[in-house]
Amino acid sequence: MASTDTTRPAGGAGAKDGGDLAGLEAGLDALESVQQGRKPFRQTFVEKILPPAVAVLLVLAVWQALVSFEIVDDPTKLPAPSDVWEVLHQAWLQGELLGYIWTSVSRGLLGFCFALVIGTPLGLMVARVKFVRAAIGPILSGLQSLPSVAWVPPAVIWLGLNNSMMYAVILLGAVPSIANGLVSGVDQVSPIFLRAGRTLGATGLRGTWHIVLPAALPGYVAGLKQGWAFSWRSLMAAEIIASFPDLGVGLGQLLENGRNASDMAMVFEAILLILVVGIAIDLLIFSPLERWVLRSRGLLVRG
Amino acid sequence: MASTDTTRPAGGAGAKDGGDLAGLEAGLDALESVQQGRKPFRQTFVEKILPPAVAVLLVLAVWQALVSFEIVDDPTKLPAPSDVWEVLHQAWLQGELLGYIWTSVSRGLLGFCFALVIGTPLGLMVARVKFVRAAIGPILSGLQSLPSVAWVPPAVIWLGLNNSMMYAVILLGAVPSIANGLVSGVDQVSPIFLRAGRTLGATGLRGTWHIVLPAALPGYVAGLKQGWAFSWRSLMAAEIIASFPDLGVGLGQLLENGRNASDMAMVFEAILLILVVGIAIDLLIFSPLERWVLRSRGLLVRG
Amino acid sequence: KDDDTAKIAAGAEKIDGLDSVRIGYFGNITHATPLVANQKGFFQKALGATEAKYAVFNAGPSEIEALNSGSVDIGWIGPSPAVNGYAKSGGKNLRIIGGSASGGVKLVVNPDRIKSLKDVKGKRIATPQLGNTQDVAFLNWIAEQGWKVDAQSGKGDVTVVRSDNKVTPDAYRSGSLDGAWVPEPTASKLVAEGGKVLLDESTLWPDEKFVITNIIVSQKFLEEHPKAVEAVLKASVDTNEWITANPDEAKTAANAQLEKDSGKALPADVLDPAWESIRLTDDPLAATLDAQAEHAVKAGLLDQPDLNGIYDLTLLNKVLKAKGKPAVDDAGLGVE
Amino acid sequence: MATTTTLAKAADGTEPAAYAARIEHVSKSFAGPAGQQLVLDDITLDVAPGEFVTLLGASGCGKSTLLNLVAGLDRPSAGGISTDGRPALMFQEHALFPWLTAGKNIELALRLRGVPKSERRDKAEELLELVRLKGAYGKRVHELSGGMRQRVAMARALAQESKLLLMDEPFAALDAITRDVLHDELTRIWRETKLSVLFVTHNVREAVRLAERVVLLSSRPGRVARQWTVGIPQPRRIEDTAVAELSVEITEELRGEIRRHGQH
Amino acid sequence: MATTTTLAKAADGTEPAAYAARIEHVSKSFAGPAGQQLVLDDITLDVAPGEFVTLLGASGCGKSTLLNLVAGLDRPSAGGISTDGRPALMFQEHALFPWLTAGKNIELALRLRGVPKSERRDKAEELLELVRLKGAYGKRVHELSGGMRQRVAMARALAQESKLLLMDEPFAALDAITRDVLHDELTRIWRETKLSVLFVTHNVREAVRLAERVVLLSSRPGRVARQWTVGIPQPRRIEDTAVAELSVEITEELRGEIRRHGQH
Ligand SMILES: Nc1ncnc2c1ncn2[C@@H]1O[C@H](COP(=O)(O)OP(=O)(O)OP(=O)(O)O)[C@@H](O)[C@H]1O
Ligand SMILES: Nc1ncnc2c1ncn2[C@@H]1O[C@H](COP(=O)(O)OP(=O)(O)OP(=O)(O)O)[C@@H](O)[C@H]1O
Ligand SMILES: [Mg+2]
Ligand SMILES: [Mg+2]
Repeated sequence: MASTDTTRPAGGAGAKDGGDLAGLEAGLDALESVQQGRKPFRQTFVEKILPPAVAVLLVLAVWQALVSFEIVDDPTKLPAPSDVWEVLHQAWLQGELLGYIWTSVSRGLLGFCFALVIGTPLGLMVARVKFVRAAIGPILSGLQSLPSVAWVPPAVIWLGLNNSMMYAVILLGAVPSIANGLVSGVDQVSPIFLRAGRTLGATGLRGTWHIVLPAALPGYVAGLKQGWAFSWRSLMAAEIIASFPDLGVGLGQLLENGRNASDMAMVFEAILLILVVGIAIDLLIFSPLERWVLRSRGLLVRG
Repeated sequence: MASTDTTRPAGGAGAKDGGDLAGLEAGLDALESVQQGRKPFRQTFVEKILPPAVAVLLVLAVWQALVSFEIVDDPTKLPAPSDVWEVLHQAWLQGELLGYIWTSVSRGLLGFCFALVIGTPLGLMVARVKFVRAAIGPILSGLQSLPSVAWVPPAVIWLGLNNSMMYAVILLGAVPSIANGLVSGVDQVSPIFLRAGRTLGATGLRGTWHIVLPAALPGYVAGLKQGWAFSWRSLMAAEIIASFPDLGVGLGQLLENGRNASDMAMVFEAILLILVVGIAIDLLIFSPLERWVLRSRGLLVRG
Repeated sequence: KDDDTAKIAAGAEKIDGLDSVRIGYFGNITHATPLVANQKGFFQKALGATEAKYAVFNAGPSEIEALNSGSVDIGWIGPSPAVNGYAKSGGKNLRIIGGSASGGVKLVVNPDRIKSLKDVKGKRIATPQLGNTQDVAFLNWIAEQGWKVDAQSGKGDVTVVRSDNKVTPDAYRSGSLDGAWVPEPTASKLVAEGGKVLLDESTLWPDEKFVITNIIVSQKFLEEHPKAVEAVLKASVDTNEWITANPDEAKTAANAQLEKDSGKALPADVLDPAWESIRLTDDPLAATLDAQAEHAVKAGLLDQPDLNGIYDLTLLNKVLKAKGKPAVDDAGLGVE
Repeated sequence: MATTTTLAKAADGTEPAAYAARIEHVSKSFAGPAGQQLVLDDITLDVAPGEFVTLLGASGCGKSTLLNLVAGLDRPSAGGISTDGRPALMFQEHALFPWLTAGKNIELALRLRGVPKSERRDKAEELLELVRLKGAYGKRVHELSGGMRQRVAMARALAQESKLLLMDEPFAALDAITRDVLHDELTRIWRETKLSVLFVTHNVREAVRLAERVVLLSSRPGRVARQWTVGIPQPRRIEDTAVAELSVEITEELRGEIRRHGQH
Repeated sequence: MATTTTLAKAADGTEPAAYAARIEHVSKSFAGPAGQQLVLDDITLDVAPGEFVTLLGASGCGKSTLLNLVAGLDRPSAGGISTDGRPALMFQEHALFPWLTAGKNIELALRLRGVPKSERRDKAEELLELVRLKGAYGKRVHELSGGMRQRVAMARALAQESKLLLMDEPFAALDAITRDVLHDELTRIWRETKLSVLFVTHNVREAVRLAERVVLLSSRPGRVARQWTVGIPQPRRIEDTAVAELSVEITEELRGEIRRHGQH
């Protein structure tokens, strides 16, 4: 006997006789607010903040255990969490921490925005124009798999050692990824929408704007997320190449400096910071974007 | 007056009187074969091979023009196509060319397969289990934006300079990307399929296997493509670290050697080879896969 | 594969029962000793039936990482990664067992923008990496001129640009740099681009000698297989001797090995001046290493390192003594 | 207002179930822009084992929502629902899997029910023939017409062989003749296998043609407005005067129900 | 077999169009596993300006395919189609855009027709009221019931104000009462704006209630089997005996048509 029963908050057996409206209302509220609408803080905490915190604590615990029980006692192999903390703390005291992060994040986001502006029309062209697709579709995929370091020598020679070189490397890394994400988003658009758009007179650019882009949005956002990852990684590669005093020290440079100093604590510091930035960008930008897209088309209500 | 008219191959005006069955049949064949079924070679050639060939030739022509008309006359800024060709030719004569490619491609593909095997269940877990999603979803996105070079020092120290280090770096690059691709693929699955699956009794693992995975396939394949790009780029980063004669010289090493020698022709050779491999993998593996997935669900017929 | 040289002599015995010794070096002209020794088979000859295996690196940190992970037993490396690696591991991972080269670092500048040493003020000068040997030397030189530069950021009276050696010639060509304080062969590459040598770092040192390449070994390997280490050291000393005796042949051999390792030989206009400026030495020039570390501390790039025990020159001195050469000094930094 | 029919004592697991589906005081509301919107209000309805019940009601009155609740796809905001085993649900929007052919869609239902591989293909072909789609086995969903999709969906639902079959306007896209044929088939299967059916339709004659009991839902919120027990003996035909007469009566009531709520 | 109705001379652009849609010797086949499958065979059919034509035919006979061809969404395998302007098409599967609300779906149609922004909102609300969905403006597609979706789709098609309106089973998911109301509205709009309608339905009475001409398609392949001119004066009601009588005649013919092709 399959059975679903909803216990009402006010008077368990009250379910049998209707009319208990106050209790009903409360029950409804409690139930519905889970699915949609604003959540109370406690719930957000339990559902959103607690699990990653637990995950992070678990990692830290294992790490500390590895060091404490001297399973790994060589600091060149694994620095103690306290050492890494110390390095972070020092950087914070010297007021450098936010500087590193800001330098990289501002560069990364600006480069990503450029990549967006270039990658989106490019992706649309490839997705919609047959000849363009045949001509540069595979090249785009090829470019995507070209490592950023490959671009560094030509970029330095042509542009010099400056921010434009960094942006060029970011663009070459992120544009193909964003474009490809959009292409596969467009490919997955159900033909019925394109047909409906055509009968409404949405052809050409108007069709692209009103139908293709919104319909491809879920795939596009997924592509953006990957595109951001590419931007960020390309930026790190570019920052490792050279640090110009005028340009500020970014996280990539921090990582490289750690390596140069054979300082594992510093390497871990850089890894941690890069990770934290990645997570923060995901939580602040992409997750909300994704959820908004999915919710607005009824894809968030799970079956 | 909107008007669509199909000219028949045999006898233009014959459209007015039905019954001309031979001509009709031929007309049908000609029309239909464009949409589906096997294509004759000429058509494949015109539609698939010609456009990228034209694109490549165009690039080569511009390149040669830049050099020939001495717009860029410094070979260190832009080597002549003939120089790059010469380097390629030399490598071919020495029988090294295929060696470079094979070393990298075999490593890359093997690493990618590992990443697939790990990333797929991980992605499913994150997509389907609420707690796991909250706990490691953002971390996965953070990991994705961590550059491969960040992993190289720990990987070398923990695993040594060998193939397992390379695979570890590939895995750390590709697994998050593949998992994230699957997650967004699953997120885009229309709830109606999950509901239909549930009423059929496809819950838990069976639901995952029979409903979620096939329904998420288009998004998953898009994620795989990006995952491959990540694998390949991570591999390049790993190969740059050191050349072990035992491990063979791959394309990443070739690129690095070119950079070390400040030899633009060699850098371009490496870029070209990496690009060609990327394009080949896309054309041989991902494009057919994508087309098969899209076609089998009627997404290829454009509106 | 190794058709030209590394034939294991028939009937030879394995040293210490070892199957192989893994030797690391850079594909770089300052590593002339291992390049020539590899090319001419000196290592293999000294090791008998134990196979010499090579790993070629691009940068010091990766070699230290490889040494830490046990993927490399003996390596040729610059002083700053050696010091950093030693200090950061708490003095547990490596020891310097010998020297290999001195000199070969120059300040090369764009003659249109910098005519004399005074002109360097206010210009953009590249060094390879933050806190590496050349970076420290340059910062120290700047301080000696009485100019101020913030070591971490490189901002100040001179703009110190940390730029990968691979990128520096490109950056110089693009006009982003006015000069560079770099080792060979980057310095000669810049000269080939039209740069002018403004200063040779060796002129700043007593005897015009300072260490640029050392030989390091993992402590574990040194303890377990001193015989193998000795054999490699002997090969190194022999090689240096041979190079001094046959400079032209050695140059060709080094370049041949470079081509073999990286697919590309150096052009003559880079190779010749680079080769000229490098002095081979068996002496690790311990005093200069100590001075370099001190400079780094003064620049604020290094916490006062405990370098005691970084040297173990017992085996080297044994080899030198057998050859009737004078012993070398560890400047008080040897193992007790 | 709400007419409640108590059919039998509650099931306790060991005895044969006294009902195929029991809907007790079920309410359902959705979060709307203007707060909670009550769609179903205190619905109490039992489907006896082997009973054929049709649900009628204005468009948007909550019939699909109720079926979803019974199928366990959604949770009621209040009240309880229990069913005898997992019901089979035929959705209003066919809900076929586009990555499978028509035949494979049916085979998937068989497979998930545990039918051995060797029998599946034959069973699927049989079911396709039943819904008059012989030869559509290998067709993809996008190659089927609207009515064909509905029929494949019906075949898939039948393949589940659940004790309770929930059908949401299954014949809306079929021509009168095919519909008649499927009425006959459905009646035959229902009588032969003693399954219980909860059937949503807008066609009042269809409701009367098929059902033992017709339930009329009111709109905004959905409540059980009235029930009719259909006494006309089977086999019936949709053209029968008895069917027509009762249909007219029900249609009148439906009209009144809709008028009472003004514009819907 | 195929009955061809020639309506007027071909349009040459300057004169008012002599037809709203002209379908000449149109055939359509799809690539199937067993080679080409002929779905429509030599269809010739004109819709005069201001005419209301309904298409009847068994499920899967090719009605939707024909509508797609007329709308220019597909190319005929042979033959020619011309229409007076771009027709509005109301799809069998609502085809609303899930990223827009009901109201915005309608506004998009208005916008693409060039209606200025200030008027769109009012127009959309008006159309929603016309299809009895006042208050659904802000609802997302997934929050609408099946019948509500169809009505929004109808409102969107009407918003296009094309000269030719193609409707594919637009009222299949509506209850009888709402359907009656919309029949009246559709008839009113048709008469007031003199638009031409090509209307697919399975409900023979509905076809007769609405149309000036009823066209019956045969199956496999689809050909024009027979046509009826409906002489009953408007306003008609679906319960009128004249409507019922013609419906019985047409149903008989349909039955015969389906029987001739055996199992379909
Ligand atoms: N997910 C949802 N969110 C908000 N409102 C919803 C949702 N699902 C359904 N509704 C509302 O609930 C009401 C009933 O919908 P339901 O689909 O059950 O109607 P129905 O009786 O099946 O209608 P029809 O005969 O047109 O299919 C409608 O007013 C609809 O707008
Ligand atoms: N894309 C396609 N590929 C292959 N066959 C198709 C395709 N589209 C339609 N068909 C076939 O064409 C025939 C007619 O389909 P159509 O949708 O026009 O039928 P219909 O008359 O609208 O039926 P219904 O009343 O059930 O909606 C069907 O047999 C169908 O299988
Ligand atoms: Mg419904
Ligand atoms: Mg149809």
